[in-house]
Amino acid sequence: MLTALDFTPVPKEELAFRGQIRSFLQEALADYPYHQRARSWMGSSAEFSRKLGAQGWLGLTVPKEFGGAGKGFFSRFILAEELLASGAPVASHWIADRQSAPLLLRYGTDAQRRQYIPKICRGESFFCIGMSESNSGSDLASIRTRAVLNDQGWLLNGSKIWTTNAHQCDYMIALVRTSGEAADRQQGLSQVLIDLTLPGVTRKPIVDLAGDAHFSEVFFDNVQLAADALIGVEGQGWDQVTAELAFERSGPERIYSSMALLDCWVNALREQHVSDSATQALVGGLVAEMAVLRGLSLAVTKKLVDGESPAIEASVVKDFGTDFEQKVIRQVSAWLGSNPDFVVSGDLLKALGYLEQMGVTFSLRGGTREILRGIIARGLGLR
Amino acid sequence: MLTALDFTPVPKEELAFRGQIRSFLQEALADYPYHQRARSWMGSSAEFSRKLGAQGWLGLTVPKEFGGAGKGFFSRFILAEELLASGAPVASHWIADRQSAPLLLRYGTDAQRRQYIPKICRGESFFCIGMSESNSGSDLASIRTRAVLNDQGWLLNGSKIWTTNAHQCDYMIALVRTSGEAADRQQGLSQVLIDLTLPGVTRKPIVDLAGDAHFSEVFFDNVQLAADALIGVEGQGWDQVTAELAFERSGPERIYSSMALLDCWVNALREQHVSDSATQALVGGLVAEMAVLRGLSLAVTKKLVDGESPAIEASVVKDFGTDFEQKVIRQVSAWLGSNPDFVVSGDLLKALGYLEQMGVTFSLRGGTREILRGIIARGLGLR
Amino acid sequence: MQDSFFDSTEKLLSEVSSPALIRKIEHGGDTTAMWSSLEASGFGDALVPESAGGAGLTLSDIGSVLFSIGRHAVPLPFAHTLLARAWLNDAGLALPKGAVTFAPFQVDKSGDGVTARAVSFGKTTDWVLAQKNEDVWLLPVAEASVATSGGYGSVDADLRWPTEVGKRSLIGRWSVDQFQPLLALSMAALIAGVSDRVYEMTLAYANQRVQFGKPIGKFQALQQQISEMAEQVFGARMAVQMACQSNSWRPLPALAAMAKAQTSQAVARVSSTAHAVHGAIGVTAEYDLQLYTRRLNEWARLGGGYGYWAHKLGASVLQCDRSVLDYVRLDLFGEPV
Amino acid sequence: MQDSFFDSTEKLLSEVSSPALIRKIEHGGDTTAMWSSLEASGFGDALVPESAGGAGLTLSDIGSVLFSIGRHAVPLPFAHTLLARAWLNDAGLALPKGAVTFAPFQVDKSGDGVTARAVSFGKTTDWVLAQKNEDVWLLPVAEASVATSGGYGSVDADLRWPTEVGKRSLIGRWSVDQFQPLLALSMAALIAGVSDRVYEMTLAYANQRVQFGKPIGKFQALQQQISEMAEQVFGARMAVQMACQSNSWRPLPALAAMAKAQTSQAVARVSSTAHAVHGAIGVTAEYDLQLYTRRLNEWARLGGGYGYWAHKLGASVLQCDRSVLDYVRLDLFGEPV
Repeated sequence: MLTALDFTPVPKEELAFRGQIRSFLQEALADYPYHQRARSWMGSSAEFSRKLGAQGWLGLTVPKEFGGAGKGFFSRFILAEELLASGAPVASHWIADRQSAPLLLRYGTDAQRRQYIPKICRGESFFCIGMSESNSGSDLASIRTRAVLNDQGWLLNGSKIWTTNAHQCDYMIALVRTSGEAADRQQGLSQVLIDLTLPGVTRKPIVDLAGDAHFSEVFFDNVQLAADALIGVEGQGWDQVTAELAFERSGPERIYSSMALLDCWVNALREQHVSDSATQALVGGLVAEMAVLRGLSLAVTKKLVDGESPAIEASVVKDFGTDFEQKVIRQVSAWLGSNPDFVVSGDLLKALGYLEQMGVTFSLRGGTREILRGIIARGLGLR
Repeated sequence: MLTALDFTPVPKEELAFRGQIRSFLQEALADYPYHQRARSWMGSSAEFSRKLGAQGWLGLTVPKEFGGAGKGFFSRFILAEELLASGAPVASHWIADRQSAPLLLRYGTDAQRRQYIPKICRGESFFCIGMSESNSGSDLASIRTRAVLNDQGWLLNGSKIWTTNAHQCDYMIALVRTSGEAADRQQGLSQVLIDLTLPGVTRKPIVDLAGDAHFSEVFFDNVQLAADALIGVEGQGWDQVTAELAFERSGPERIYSSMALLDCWVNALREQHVSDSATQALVGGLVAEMAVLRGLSLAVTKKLVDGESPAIEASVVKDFGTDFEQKVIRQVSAWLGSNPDFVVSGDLLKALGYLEQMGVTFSLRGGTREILRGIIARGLGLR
Repeated sequence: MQDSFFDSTEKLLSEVSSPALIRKIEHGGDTTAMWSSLEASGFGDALVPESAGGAGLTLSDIGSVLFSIGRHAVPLPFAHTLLARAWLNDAGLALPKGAVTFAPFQVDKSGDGVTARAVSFGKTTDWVLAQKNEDVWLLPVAEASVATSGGYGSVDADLRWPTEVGKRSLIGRWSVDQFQPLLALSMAALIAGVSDRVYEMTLAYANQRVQFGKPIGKFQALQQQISEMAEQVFGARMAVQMACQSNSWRPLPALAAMAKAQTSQAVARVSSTAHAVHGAIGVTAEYDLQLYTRRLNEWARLGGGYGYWAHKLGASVLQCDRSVLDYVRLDLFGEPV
Repeated sequence: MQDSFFDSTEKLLSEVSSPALIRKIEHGGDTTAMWSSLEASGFGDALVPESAGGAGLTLSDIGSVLFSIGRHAVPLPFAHTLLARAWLNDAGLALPKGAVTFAPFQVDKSGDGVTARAVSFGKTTDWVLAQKNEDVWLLPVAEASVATSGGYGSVDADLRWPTEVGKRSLIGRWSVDQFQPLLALSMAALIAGVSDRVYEMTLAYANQRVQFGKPIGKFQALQQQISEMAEQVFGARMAVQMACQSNSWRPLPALAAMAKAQTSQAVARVSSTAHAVHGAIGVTAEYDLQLYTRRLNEWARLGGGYGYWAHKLGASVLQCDRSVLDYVRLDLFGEPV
């Protein structure tokens, strides 16, 4: 049963790492405007990702034998926190680094690990994850894309939608049906690794309401995969994905998506010497909540260090964190509405405009609020 | 299908009535403190109710032939608004006046009407409504109190709980099972009128968290009712109750429960010349919402005047209004928390203390928020 | 608000301000054709007296027109123009050709000209009625330097005029805050209208989209959210109907404040529920929802948001000595003492 | 916070501060027996150095004790007393016998004595440590006139002392705001504790109570609310654990501010969800829930609520020039630059 999380500080010996990252970022992100930083982990730059790889900061927790840095989860927390809080354009490598490499380490064969992970760590292979389909939405168990075993391996047909960054990735790890029918729900689903340059793969970027293309729709028309495209055990894809979500939901990416806006606004208040209590209270309220979220996120990190699988705890942090990220946007917007004569920079207004529009996705990506709260309710024994 | 409500002002010819009520209340409620006014329609005084009756203000919409004033729904709105906004102790007659008399008018026999309604209009008969049972809560269809037809009429066994004011009433109109089993749900329920002085009736007031006893538990042990105790049609009780709820949910009682606190707080702000924008915004935000709610409530009143049965519209006003009533409490409390050095009267703190504790019932009485929103969702065609 | 003006405006705007045309204008497309069609509706001079060639209608007559303009998220300041023309006529000034918006905030007169920042419809208007203290200008956008002041798709702008244009465009001195209530009223009507549109789309989608084997509108959690959304949308509409109660073209300042506060506070819930129900499809450029929720978010803060207008209203409540009910009855509903 | 101190405190308080005993004290019952039992726990001098006869523990050692005191809604200022004794000892003063509460707000020195209004636990404390500007008093409640300052069941009070008691009780002058962070920290711990209790009761009730044929915890709308409640309760507890990070008895002012703000803002949701789940039974005098939600509501505003402490914290954020993350890391988590 889900219980409360205990405070754990960042271990002393891990603290020094932050300085290195920060020096790197100060140079790499000089003059990077707030409205770009506001893209947070949706902003992508293959060049930036490769620079990080050159620093040894991709695959931070991956063992050295697979090209990683062999560091612990607290180092990973610190790195993620610095990247996210500075709004670095991490989208190119983010999924490969945070989800695909751990997944391959856990469920991949030794050959698969040696083939893919070192390239992930060098920033040479970018991955995406194929989950939703055009008629499935949050209902992942209703997946209809199918891989059928044939003499050359697996023959893949179907499509995936809302795949983050697929049009700029090298590989997709997709959840597909390998046996049974749609009515079997979670049964008969498997994870397969797809080289997106294969014949029969078509990628169509989806332009979003902010004019960016963070997502793609990907079509598979008789795509022939090799037999070793299967990741883990046939038919166990659902369980594997569920375990994977614990990684995806646990990190500080669920706290810092609106940091660029918050920092930009706080700086504007400082520059123009705003010091009424109501404004101070808005700032302080957000900072208090952010501090608590950081505490909760560190506690989840500690559970990872201890070898637990804190999937439900991670859902708590994500749901609570998403609320915070959206609250930052609402409150900065409301503050501007309360102070219509206050002049702010175009950079701030653009950052706000971006986040007002995209902020609604914070409670969709990685599970809607209803889904997450359902997971929490199950953890509490309510269902 | 439920659609938006249109603005309707109070008709000009109805406006003068308010002055009479106000003069009466100014005298009747002189020196009545805010923390008593905060009881709103939970405060009771049989004497006050009889005084109102003497003014001809009970049974305002009841035809004159049954002892009423034969006025319209807008007059009734104005009277209710004045009584509620001033926090007059109306509980003794409130249900008889607003629900029981209309119900008897609609479903009663002529004999029943002549027997009960004139006494309601004189403030001589107080009524309560028996709905919930100790294991039914919001699930009214699971009622198990049963009236069995015998040669003298109906033999009643069972109990009712959370009956407003039963220990101070003369009669109860109860929803009970007259045929079928619990599994039949809404089928086989009927409304019966019970003289609470009959042998076999036991009333047990329920003391609440504020030390008051607004509710009772009422036990029926072989209570023999006459044959004419049945109201309306046997087995149609559920439909009759549903129609009744439209009356119960439509009035300004769902807007003004926290008015005593709001007025008391606004006066304290004026006296101490508080004029920062944040406080002004709190006050203005509440006033804006209250004005809109009044507009919505008047629109529902217009529908009653036009002979419609605006049950769903009334649910909108109730749910929205409850939110407002609770918001007033939260915001005054929060404002005091933001200004810990601000000295307020004991009267205000007691009014606040009362409402902080009892305010949670605002979203229980007359249907929980979940129930009301379910009704609205059905009205919108979602279920 | 379902009257014949509403019906005809709806009919017109569903063609004139279609999603495809809104997209074009968001991307800098020419506004001339849309403006001509709007003018052709005949509502442009609705609030101008008949003696001055207008229709001589009152604000309460055309509340439904303003609401409909919001429903179609018209990307030009048509609602503003109706009020601006009435104001200009009232001030004894000639009516300029084209669209007029208001700039009662963030206006600065400096050595080298006039600046108006974060002007609503600044990119698609022809004229800006601006006020700073007691100075009032009617400024031609054709002679301004224009910079987008909002996020992607915004039609708001920072505008700057050179000294000589500023001088020539100064039309006189009036008591302060001439345009604040006018802007508040127009924005409130637009918000109520676009909220209604967003609600309509959300309800339809909830009934149509199937997940986990049933329409998503059957899930209790979404039903609860949509019901609350309906309350907010009905409330916003009621606020605007009340604010349009006027025997002249001019809104009562307290009512305009009430309406802008109430509609602006509704936006967060309306917008978030709409997107929660629509899920990922709702944030794609292709799907129309975003054209309307984008405006919702911007309009909630433009021209003063909830906090500003609630503070204005609250100040007037605290300045009088009436009970809260009497303030509402007398000052907002216009009932007698 | 599940440590041996917590376990022993829980065991003690479930007897010493049982619902029946809380009810008695709310109705003016004698507090002597309860206080003796609390003292007997040995935690009364937990924060006083060993050299002065105490246990010499740090705040972080006894965070779980304060939390447990909240869980049992102890109607005496036991948490306050732990901190007050440490402060008094630090100030070189003798420790008075009995319970001590803080009055850093609404204290007035006038011609005829000292007044302290809306004092938390004013009806059940023996002493009040009060401050106004730089004056600090240790005031005996036995010599005060006492008037309830809250709603039904409240143990808060307005207190007034005659001139000569005021004079004799003035213990010196200190820099301002000595007690604000101490009161904030104790109240925050109490709120987090009682929130946890209310959450525990709510979860149990949701699993047990059947309506419409199934446990109410199976309804999606309630599941969603309870999940959110859990987040808030976990967050409040985390805030207090963080605020108790200290190598001495004294909390960091910024952390105390953070904790009081965060716990206070959680109260509305925790309390409303608890009552929504419990329904009518939850508001009866007989049922225990109300003993705990009553405290939640009062404690959220006593000693400064969300707005006050958020403003204190925000002022310190705005005064520095760090990024928000660095403020959090350095000033709240104590990490190095």
